[in-house]
Amino acid sequence: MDNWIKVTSIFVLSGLFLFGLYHSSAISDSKGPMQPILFSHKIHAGENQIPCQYCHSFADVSTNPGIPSVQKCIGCHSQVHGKDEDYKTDTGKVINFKTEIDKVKDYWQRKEPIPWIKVTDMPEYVRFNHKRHIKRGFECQTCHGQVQEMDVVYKAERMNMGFCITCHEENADNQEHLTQLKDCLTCHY
Amino acid sequence: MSQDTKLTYSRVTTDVVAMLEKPSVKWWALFMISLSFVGIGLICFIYQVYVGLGVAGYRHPVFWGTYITDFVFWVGIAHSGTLISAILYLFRARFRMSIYRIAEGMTVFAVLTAGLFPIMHLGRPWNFYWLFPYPNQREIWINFKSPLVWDVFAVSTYLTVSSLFFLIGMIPDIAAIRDKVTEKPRRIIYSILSFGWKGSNWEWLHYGRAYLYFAALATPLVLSVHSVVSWDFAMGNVPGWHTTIFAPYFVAGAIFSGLGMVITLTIPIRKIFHLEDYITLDNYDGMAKLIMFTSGIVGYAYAVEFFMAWYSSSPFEWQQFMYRAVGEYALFYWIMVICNVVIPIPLWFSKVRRNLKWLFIISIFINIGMWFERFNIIVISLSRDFDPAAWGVYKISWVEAGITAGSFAWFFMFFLIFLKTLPSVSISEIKEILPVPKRGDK
Amino acid sequence: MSLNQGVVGVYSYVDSVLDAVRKLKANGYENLRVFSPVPLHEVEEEIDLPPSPVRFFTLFGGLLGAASGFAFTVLTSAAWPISVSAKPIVSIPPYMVIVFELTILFGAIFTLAGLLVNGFLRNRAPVSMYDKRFSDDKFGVMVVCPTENISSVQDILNSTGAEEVKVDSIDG
Amino acid sequence: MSKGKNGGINRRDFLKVIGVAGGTAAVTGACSGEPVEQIIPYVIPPESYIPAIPKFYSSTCRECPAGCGIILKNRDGRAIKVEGNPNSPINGGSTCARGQASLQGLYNPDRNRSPLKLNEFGRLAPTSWETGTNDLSAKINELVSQGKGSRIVYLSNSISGTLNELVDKWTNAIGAKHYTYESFSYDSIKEANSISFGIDEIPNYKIENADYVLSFGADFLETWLSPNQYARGFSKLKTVKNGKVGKFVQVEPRMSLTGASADDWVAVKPGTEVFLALGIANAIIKNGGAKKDAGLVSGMVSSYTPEKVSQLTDVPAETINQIAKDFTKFKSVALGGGVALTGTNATETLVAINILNYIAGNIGKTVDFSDTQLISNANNFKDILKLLEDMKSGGVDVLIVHGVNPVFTLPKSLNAEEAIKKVPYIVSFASFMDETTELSQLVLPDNHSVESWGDFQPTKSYVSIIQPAMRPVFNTQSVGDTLISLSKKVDSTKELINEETYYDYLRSAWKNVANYVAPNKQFDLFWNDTLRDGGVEINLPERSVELSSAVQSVKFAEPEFKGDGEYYFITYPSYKYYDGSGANKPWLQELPEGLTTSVWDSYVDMNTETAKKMGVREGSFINIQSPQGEIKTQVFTYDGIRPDTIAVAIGQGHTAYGRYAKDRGVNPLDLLPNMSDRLSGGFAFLSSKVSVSNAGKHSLLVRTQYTRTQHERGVAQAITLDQLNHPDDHHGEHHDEPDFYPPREYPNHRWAMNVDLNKCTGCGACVTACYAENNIPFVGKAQVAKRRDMSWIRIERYFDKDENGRMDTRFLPMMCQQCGNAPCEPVCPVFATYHNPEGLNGMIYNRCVGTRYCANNCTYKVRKFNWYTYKFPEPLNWQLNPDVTVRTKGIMEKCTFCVQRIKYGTDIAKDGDGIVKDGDILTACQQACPTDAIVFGDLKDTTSQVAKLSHDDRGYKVFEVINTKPGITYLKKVKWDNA
Repeated sequence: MDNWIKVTSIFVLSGLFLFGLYHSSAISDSKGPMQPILFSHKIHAGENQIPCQYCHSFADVSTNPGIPSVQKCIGCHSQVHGKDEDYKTDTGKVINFKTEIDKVKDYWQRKEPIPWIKVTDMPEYVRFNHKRHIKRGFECQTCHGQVQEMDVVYKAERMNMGFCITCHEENADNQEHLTQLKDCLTCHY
Repeated sequence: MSQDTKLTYSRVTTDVVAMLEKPSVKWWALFMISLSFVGIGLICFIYQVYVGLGVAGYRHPVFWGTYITDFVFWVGIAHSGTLISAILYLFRARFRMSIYRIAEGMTVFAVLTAGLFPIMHLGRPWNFYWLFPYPNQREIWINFKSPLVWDVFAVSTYLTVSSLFFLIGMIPDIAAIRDKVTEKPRRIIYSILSFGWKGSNWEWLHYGRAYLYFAALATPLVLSVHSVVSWDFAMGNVPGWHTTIFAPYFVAGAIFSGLGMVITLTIPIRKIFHLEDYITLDNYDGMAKLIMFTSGIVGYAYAVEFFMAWYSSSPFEWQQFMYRAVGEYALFYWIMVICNVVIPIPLWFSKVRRNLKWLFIISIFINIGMWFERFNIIVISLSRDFDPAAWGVYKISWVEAGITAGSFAWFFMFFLIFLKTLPSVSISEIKEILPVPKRGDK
Repeated sequence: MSLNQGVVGVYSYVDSVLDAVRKLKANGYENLRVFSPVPLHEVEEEIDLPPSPVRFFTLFGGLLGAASGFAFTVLTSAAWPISVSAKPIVSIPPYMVIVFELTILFGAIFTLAGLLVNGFLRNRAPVSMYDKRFSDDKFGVMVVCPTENISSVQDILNSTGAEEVKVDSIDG
Repeated sequence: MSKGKNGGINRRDFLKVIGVAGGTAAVTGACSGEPVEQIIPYVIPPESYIPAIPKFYSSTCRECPAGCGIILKNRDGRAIKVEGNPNSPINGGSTCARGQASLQGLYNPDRNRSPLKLNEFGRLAPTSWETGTNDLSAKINELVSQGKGSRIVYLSNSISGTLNELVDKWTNAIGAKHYTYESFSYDSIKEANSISFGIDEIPNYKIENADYVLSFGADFLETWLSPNQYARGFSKLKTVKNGKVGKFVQVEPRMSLTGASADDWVAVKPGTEVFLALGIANAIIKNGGAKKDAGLVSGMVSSYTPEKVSQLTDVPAETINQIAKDFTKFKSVALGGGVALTGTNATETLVAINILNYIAGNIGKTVDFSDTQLISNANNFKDILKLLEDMKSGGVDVLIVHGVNPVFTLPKSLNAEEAIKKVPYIVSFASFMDETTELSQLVLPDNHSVESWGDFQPTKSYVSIIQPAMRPVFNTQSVGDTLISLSKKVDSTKELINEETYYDYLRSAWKNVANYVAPNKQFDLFWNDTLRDGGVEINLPERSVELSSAVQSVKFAEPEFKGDGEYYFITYPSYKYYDGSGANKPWLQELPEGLTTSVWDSYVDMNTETAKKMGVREGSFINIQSPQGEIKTQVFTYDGIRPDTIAVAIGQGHTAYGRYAKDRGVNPLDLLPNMSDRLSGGFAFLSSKVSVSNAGKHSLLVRTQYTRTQHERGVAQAITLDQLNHPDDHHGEHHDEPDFYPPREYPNHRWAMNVDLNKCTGCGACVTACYAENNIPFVGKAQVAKRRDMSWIRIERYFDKDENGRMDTRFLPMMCQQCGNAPCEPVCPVFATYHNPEGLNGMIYNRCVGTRYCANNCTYKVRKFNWYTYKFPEPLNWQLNPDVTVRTKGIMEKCTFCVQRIKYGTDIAKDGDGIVKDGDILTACQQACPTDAIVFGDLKDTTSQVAKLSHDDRGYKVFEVINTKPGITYLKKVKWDNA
């Protein structure tokens, strides 16, 4: 009778294996990385309503949206110095506005770039053209999540191929467009 | 099996169970040698994965070489087992009884060996599972138009079916062993493997039917598997590959090589385990006749390939075949022809067929010849396909040699384990062809 | 209600077994079972069992394999149409190889299932009735009978040349 | 793929091994975190910087003296690609292989990374610019103050333009001498023109205006003067129009790559071209074909009857008559003065050629003296010899070496190394530790031209700008800036230069140009326009030229040969390495030499008969001996060379110059005697007879193609003019056979290509351009020996024989044919290759598992497999194109029709009206091709060039019988029927 237990468990295990394969990359980081400066998108994009493309200004002209130069940061922060006040971020970390802003000023003073940690990283064999997506009218949040509500930005979507392809399927105008959007060479070359 | 032996039911059981006694030092020595070669093969493979396929001898334009040769070789070896157990079962050929278990074991282990090569020859073997259809978030499936996917299905089906066939065929025998062994752990293992077999007429009824259906399923399967393997080539447009005779040619070649391997394996086993009463000269005579026949088919295929190449008046085909005969690889080509066509000719004489020394020597040459047949088909064709500017000559590397040696060791390792754990001669079927004990016999 | 008892006789010769079976049948014992190390066609003729249902398993498995092979290849090709070499997206001829292999695979697996269900799960012979020699060189004739008939069965078995007769109660 | 943080075996590699053992391990492994990657922003972004959008800078290629205009592509701060500048009158948008590879000079890992100074251990060790310039200025100050300024020598290559002025200005101020040395200086052409026409210059040859080109050993498609310019002319010559095509006859003892493209190869006896030219001239005059008054010369040539010439030159009399007939029948031009055939009678030969051109009326039409080449600036070789004498006698105290490597490029018999070693203080501006720099005491490395400001004047009529496309890779400084900073430190020149930087100096200098060219334009505007266009054209007056009576003084004679060997020894500049300066660029080393397809090594061309006689075969090592030395190299048996001649290319045999060049091949200059052209004094490269012996060793001559003939497979097809004009005769070749499947529909585009075999010269520019564009790794000699070169496009070369037994050499660029019925596609188990709706044969790297079935099944064998993860040694990897995935081991790859460019082009189009116009998208090979042999476009656009050419009468598909329906249509080569 032992066999039956074995056979059943093999079936169950292989089922789990397949399920695991299917969902292997479904787990996304719930927390973002520790950045050199605790830059809160929640405060900038959320509370202060600064449009995404004010800082990521190339999203509609280039494949790469770009990240703001230190010069751009200091453009505002030469005026905005931050209160000497504590702030509890959504990850529970307590920071001081002024201390964080002083860090930006330090970088500027030293003429050093800020070594930001990449949150959303595409493998190099994937070509994602920001311009095309923005021009088609997609919100940044579609892929990046509700960034304006995050103190510490994290990867909100798993951004694997399934994520991309589902969206491409949903947004095709017609059959021919669908064929184009699902053409492998659209993203991989 | 001849009727005048002194075999009885109980002697059959005792003899077979005696083969499973504690392994001798010699066995251990052989086993350790096998194991160390498996280790060498494994090291070669790990090295290859780590550094890249460049450590193998591949070069433009020969993208397949020793590994695929090995693959086809082992799949070919795997064919005689099922052939002997299934096709000859359906044909009720009596000479199969004594050797079919060994042949089946050989089949399973050969498929196990063969199955490694398609993975090992991949550029990115860690992604081998992409060749299987499984639901994934990418929503992308596999290309069922690709002969390689057919291969995946054919070989895995073949492995499954031949393993089942092998294990099911052993049930009554394992029951017999179970009832003979005394050590408890062994008894438990054999109990499980015997599925609680008791040999009642009910069980025999279903078992007989099931076995028949298995044989009926395995027969077309065995023909299909090597056909599919041949289509890996025949579906390609490479001159020397793209031909319709490949399926029958490969199947015949597979049976040919498989029988060669059966003879190579059984002659020493027969001697070591004193199975002269079981595996008789008549058995070898039967196999040798089959070898004669398949050698003829193979020889015919060689000739007809040449003829078609000439008759097609395609420069690509004709130059390819002339290249085989007189080009850089001519040595390999003529080794193949001599081993597979010339050397088996003495088998036309009954004296040779019944002389085990000669048979053994011939069978070794057949194994060599058939390995080179695959090598020639794969490598020579690729070396000179359409574009003259791309022609190039392949040389085997030490990594490939190591993995090939490892594959033989891997096969023999399983085979050695098999000899000491499972009945290598079918107890029940030998008994079946013995006269049933009757009162009047005494 | 009388409890069913099993009686088994151990034989060395097939003709004795046949004698016993015939005699038992003549005496109205229909619930017979013969143990043997080899399949005995004479016994099969004497004890007329219904044809084995394994064939239905095989047939069903084969058909299911073919159907699933067909459906699988066609549906997955259509799910994301990728054109190769100007062939139709759903191209039946190459898929027949898959259909064929799955037919065999499913057929074999279902045959195994049929064998397990019919040969090993249903109609199992009671362990107590089994003798180790049955897998070696002895034959057994087992009769299931009410307790009161044990002695009569024993007699028949002994008279047909049983070397040993065992009695035990069996469940169900 | 990032490396694990803690070094050693990283997670990914570990998984690769484990993943095979158990799939589950791989699955769970995939859930763990990804390696941390940083993004570094600019502190202050450059003006108008947009990430990932390339910027293009016009500049000038400085790989040879031709001075082609180029456009440098800068992507995110790094120059990643060189393209030809379509505005340049020199190359008009094309580039050669050397130009393409110039980026590997820029990013070469063996560059001098900072100033170097000889330290107390006798080694050149890094130092600062301050120390370096101080040392040098102190030295100069010392000499100048002692009045020994003339003992300072500035030795440069041909640096025309502002830098030349600056050098002259400064050297004059300190009293130093400035020598301009070019390895190949064409002294004899200048001298011959001076004798014939009284003009000591090199004219502009207008091949594009000719229908008949007669070249006496001028390798004008390889190195001769301005190869890209002449390749454009050649393209015009070979354009088939209205059933007509130009004819090209090459006269030389060894059929060069240029000669391989000729309709006729005349295997003249080495050094006797002069008699052939005279014989042709004589025949023309005799036939009354002369278009100009030949009175001046008819007496000189009358003794050269075809029969006599035939005896002298080994050229059949009928060939001479045929050439004479054709030469006046068509608009013609005769060229001469190739380096390989510069013998002791080179000037006499060129005078004879001048006579030929003159009597055919070519002067002023196809030979244009109003615009002349400025390679003419180089010093005569006699001056260089004098300099060497000076150095030997201790007359030079400071030698400043700029852009030249005399120790390597001067023959050993001149003892340049010994002479230079006599100089106590040698300063090198070289970017590389070459043979000359190794002898120096101070190295002040120059910027690469991609990093510097400057200008260059290739011809009198065009000044080309050099502008930096990126910041210097290393701690280097342009020579202009170095000189200015030096001038400020040298006491006598403190006030010489007002400008602080060379850029300012350049601008000031260009104000003069502006005044001349566009006096009414505001300078800033003019400057910006120049930077955009890449240069300015200068209008020159017509110059009428007449034959001078001085020609009559020329005595035509046989050349002299030194050495008593039995073989004439030809050394020719390699089109890959030029004078050796290209040898440190792996792309060039790995570029198969057009005729042999040999890579990474030297070889000697030897006639098949000669080899048979000697008992050697291809790959055998032979010793070549002359009184000056001996070299040992491998034989390439070649029917395109006379049996009495052997030939070795210049360029290899470096003893220094970086990891890719060092100890590779042989330098044939070692064998040459110190001989000069009798009249001009230029170095005589063809002056040696050598003896040859079997070295008794054999190994594989590493090449990319081992087959010589087409084996009757019709790969590279040809058609005669007659057949072309009477298409009925070969009618019936095209008939449609029914297909099993319906034809494919393409909704939007069907990308396709044409390759005109009549124009392909096998120069390999496309191959190198493809390496640069598509991140193709180089693999080295050992791997190429295993046929594992990764090139996506290869030039197939076939040496067939025509019905008359003459060499019929054909070139065929072979790349992925983007088949409509691709055999590779259906066999891939995982759909890693498939047919895209725009007709591309997609190759998805990340899906590939590496079964290599596609490559086996590829009819054209154009798929390449990554046997290893190839390395690009830092900083060569800076050149990688971010738009193309860098492939790792185990992946198949192949030509994609530059899909990244198609995507870029369509993306740009989508921002506008969405229509991709013909010519908007150029593939890298097409863009580079100097002869416009490659045309790419959309077949769906019926007006496109590619759609038209695909239906050309000459169009055919390679291996049409396989029915792969390729996207590439080849146009058959046109053969002249000798009627």
